[in-house]
Amino acid sequence: MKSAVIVFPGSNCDRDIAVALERASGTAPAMVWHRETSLPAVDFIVLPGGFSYGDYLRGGAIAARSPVMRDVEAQARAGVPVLGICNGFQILTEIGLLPGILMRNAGLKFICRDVYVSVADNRTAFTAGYAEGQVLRIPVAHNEGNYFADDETLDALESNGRIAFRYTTPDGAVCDAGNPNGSARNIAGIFNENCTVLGLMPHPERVVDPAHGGTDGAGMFTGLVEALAQ
Amino acid sequence: MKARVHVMLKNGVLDPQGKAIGHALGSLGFKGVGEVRQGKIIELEIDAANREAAEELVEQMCQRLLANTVIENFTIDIEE
Amino acid sequence: MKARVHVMLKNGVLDPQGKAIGHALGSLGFKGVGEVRQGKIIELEIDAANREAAEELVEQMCQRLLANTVIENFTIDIEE
Amino acid sequence: MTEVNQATAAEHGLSASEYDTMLSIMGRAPTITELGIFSVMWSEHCSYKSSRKWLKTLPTKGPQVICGPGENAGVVDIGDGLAAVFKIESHNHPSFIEPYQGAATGVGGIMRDVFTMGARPVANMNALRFGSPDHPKTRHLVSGVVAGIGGYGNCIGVPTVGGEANFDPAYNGNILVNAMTVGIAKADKIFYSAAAGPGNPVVYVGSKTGRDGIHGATMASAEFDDDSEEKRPTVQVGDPFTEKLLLEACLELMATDAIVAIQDMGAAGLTSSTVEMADKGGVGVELNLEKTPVREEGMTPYEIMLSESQERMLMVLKPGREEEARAIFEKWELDFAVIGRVTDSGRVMLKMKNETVADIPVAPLVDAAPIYDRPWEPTPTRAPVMASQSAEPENPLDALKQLLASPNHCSRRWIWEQYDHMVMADTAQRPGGDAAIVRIHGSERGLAITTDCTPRYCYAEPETGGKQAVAEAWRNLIAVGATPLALTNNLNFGSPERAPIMGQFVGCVSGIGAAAAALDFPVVSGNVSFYNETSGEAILPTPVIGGLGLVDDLAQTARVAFAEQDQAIVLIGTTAGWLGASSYLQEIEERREGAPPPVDLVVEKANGSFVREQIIGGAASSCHDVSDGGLIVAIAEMAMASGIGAAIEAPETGIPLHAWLFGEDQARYVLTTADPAAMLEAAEMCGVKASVIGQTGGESLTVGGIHTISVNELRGAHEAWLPEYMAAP
Ligand SMILES: Nc1ncnc2c1ncn2[C@@H]1O[C@H](COP(=O)(O)OP(=O)(O)O)[C@@H](O)[C@H]1O
Ligand SMILES: [Mg+2]
Repeated sequence: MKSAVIVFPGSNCDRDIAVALERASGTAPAMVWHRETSLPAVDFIVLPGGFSYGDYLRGGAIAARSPVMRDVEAQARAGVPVLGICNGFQILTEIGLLPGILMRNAGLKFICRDVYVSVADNRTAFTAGYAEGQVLRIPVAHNEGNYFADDETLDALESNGRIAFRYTTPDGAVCDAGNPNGSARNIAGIFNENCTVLGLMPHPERVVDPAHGGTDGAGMFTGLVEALAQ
Repeated sequence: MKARVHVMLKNGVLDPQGKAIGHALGSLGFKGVGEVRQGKIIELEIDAANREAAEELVEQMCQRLLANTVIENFTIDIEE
Repeated sequence: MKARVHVMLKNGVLDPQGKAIGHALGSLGFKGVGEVRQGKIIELEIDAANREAAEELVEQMCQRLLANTVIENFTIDIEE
Repeated sequence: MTEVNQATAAEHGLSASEYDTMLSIMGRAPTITELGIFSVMWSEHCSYKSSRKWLKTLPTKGPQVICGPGENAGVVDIGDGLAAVFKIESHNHPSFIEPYQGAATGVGGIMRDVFTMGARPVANMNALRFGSPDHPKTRHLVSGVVAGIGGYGNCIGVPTVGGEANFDPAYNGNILVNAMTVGIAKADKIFYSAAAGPGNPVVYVGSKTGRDGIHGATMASAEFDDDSEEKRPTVQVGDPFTEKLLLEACLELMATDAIVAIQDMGAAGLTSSTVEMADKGGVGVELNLEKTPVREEGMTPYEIMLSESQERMLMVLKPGREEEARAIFEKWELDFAVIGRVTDSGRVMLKMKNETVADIPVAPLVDAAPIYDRPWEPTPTRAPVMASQSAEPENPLDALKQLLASPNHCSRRWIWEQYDHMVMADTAQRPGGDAAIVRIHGSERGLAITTDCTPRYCYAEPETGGKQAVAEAWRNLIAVGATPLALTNNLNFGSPERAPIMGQFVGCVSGIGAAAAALDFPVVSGNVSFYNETSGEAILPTPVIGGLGLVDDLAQTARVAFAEQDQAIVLIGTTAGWLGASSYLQEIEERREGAPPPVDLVVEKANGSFVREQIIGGAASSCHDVSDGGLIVAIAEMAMASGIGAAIEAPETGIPLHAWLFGEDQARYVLTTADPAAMLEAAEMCGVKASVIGQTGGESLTVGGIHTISVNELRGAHEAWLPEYMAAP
């Protein structure tokens, strides 16, 4: 799997995702600086977590207007899978590849801890490494992860199977107790119409190695490698 | 010229910061505080031939960057 | 009554947000953008007998919570 | 131009004799810019004038030490061609005035100290002391400080992996915010600050200079009075985003060989960086101040030299390398300006548009900096408190629950969950244990990090308190299986101009030195913060120790959580039931009295070496050192971390049960093992005191078969206090 990681000024999970991708695929991703105007030919694109442009104005807002994003958008529209993690998810909503927006956490504080999310559907490239309904323990680390969209959009996401991950309790219940940030309908991650673009707040790249104290994120990358090989 | 842009959340969009401020004011003993909303204000020095040109320019800036029109409204004031 | 509070960083205090926004506008091709400063606006519904009482009340709120007077200035507008 | 005389000098905090010395160095009336430079260089903060004499007594050497105190940070060898670079620094006064920005810029400053030396920061820690929870300011300060530390560290993408937080009325008017950073560099590519090569360009990079923080260094050296609030505009605002760019740009340039010397602009900004670089290199520097990137119009030379704007660095480059460096900084969208050159004059010569505004000989400026041998009084000794002088509680587990739910013992989760403690994906032990562990990237080795200090011991008996702080830091490293390497220290005290306070300082430093020497745990960096007092009320003496250890194999470490049901619980060390100055006495009996537990450094070392072997050899399945609150608190913490209960039996010793449970005797650890006989035998061979005191299992904590409490109930109480306190209005 040939992949590219886009690096913005202020990205800070770019190395982490590169390590996870290399671990899963055996190949180091191309690190692409935000001022580039075109991407190398790749099978997969990642927008990493971090604080691009310090999260000033709105998380991801300024990064979404970077030169490189025009090509990212074009490739996404052409069907190249794109994954946005945390700040990457914010960028995907800001550029309009995913609907809605990530607002300030309901508790108004930065949250860094393990959360539980359930896998809605394992028929996408991103979730092929998991079982349907599987509950994963993955950390979040964000200030603005409170997913918001109007009811119509939320209904459409729901009825088209585009909610990729929902926050749950450890035993998989979707309820307020499992919701760390106030996200509408416990949304932790969503797909675009074709399930080729995924944005999610939790950081799967932080749990791929036993030394991390958990490996529930590894399935996303091994699943992707396998799915994209076909 | 100086432009001042006000960006506020649309009605109906939940505003956790505003709510928290309202709550905190209540705890501090302030009475009779109703709804509280928090928004952003952006002041810019700009070069423009006249007021209309300035408005047009800043409107563009809002559309393209300063506001997220999914959840936010904006208004523009120009001071000459 | 409705009160609107504008909170801006004092002159001379570094405004990293404003700086980043100004920079981004430049990269988007907007020309002639000078200094950009970002502040907060807080809109409150309040109960007060009259304008003076309202101003007095909101002034108190600013001093105690809404503004950080170490680095910020505030102005108050009352709408009846 | 402002006239300079005795009165202006006094306004700058220079005493009459200091001003006289300055006049004799200059041989003429100084300019206002020169006065500003002398005043900051001779401030307590920059010159260490009250502490230097005592700091010189600390042990700073060892085979692992690459660079001890004196540079921006300490450097130790960690094998595989790598070095760890680390230091701790205070930002107490600014954080009291503006908690968010004060704490944030504190984190920014210490990270610059570390990456200035060529290291990529890999972990941050923070040691915090707040006033009483009932004090009207405390909640606001906690909230702002924690948000500020998180706001800066999270954005820059360096994990904040641990620290300390305590409450005591002694900090009501003067909180402590100490921030520590650990970085990793190639051992043969450490960057130093000594300028060299007359003619070489002096380059300014980073943010523009504004009028912020002028006189921050002198503020850090003055005690608060009632109009400190008036001094507020001097607070600086940090921009972590710019710091992230500066970090990446500096490391990118450091990968070339273009840099001769580099120094961050911390307290006293361009002044101290220029003077220190010149002094260390034995050269002169000439600057053209109009070339300095400024944020505001009309800035005077005085303001430019004294500004404490954040996120700036000064470098000396090799000749002809300017454009290569410029390209890197421009790529990262940072300011870059050649503002001067190195000279062979031995003088700092400052010009503004060709007019000379300062011309100072460097060596006397630095060497004639005042050094004081301040009068000091030893702290009167205290009598011990015998266990018999303390009433036995009806049910010791009620006391345990009360202790675990108290401000100083409750869980700090509310704090560390606001810090990204996992970014960089190398955090192998998260906050909540004895020491955090971060993996050395790309290896299976790790660095263990902790901060420690027990101010109530230091107050009761400074020398013992100093020893104990070092011993506890060392013990925390041992408890995860690390080899302690070296320490950094942040000495927070009241006014050195008062003999009893100076006595506390002298005592603590002496204890630190003794323990550091005995434990082969040298001091490689540190910081002194005096004048932590308000209206004559000093803080408790608080010498915070930041400890660093090395883990050779991440698979051979221990955690505080009990690993399994039905394992033996082994107590290492001797229990006398020492209640003097204990948490139990303070929290449960509301008595602040008694001598603190003695620290026997020989026993400390023997017990620690033994425990470490048990961990790396795989015999110990979990480990926790015994500190605040004594044995039962340590066991409860192990139970709460795992959800596994335990049954404990006190041996027949004649010590009252509560003293055995809550006494704070030093050099003790709790281990669990599947093979207690082997562990006891090994202990005996090493002459280490060890005994089986119970068994893990079930879901409750039981003492002596009589008293019992569920682990869940304890956990509920332990987790609740801080979030509930912070949620209250
Ligand atoms: N301010 C803080 N920031 C981050 N972690 C903290 C802070 N205060 C305490 N902790 C964490 O809480 C745990 C318990 O702290 P403490 O009781 O001081 O430990 P110990 O007694 O072992 O030194 C440690 O893991 C520590 O790192
Ligand atoms: Mg400990």
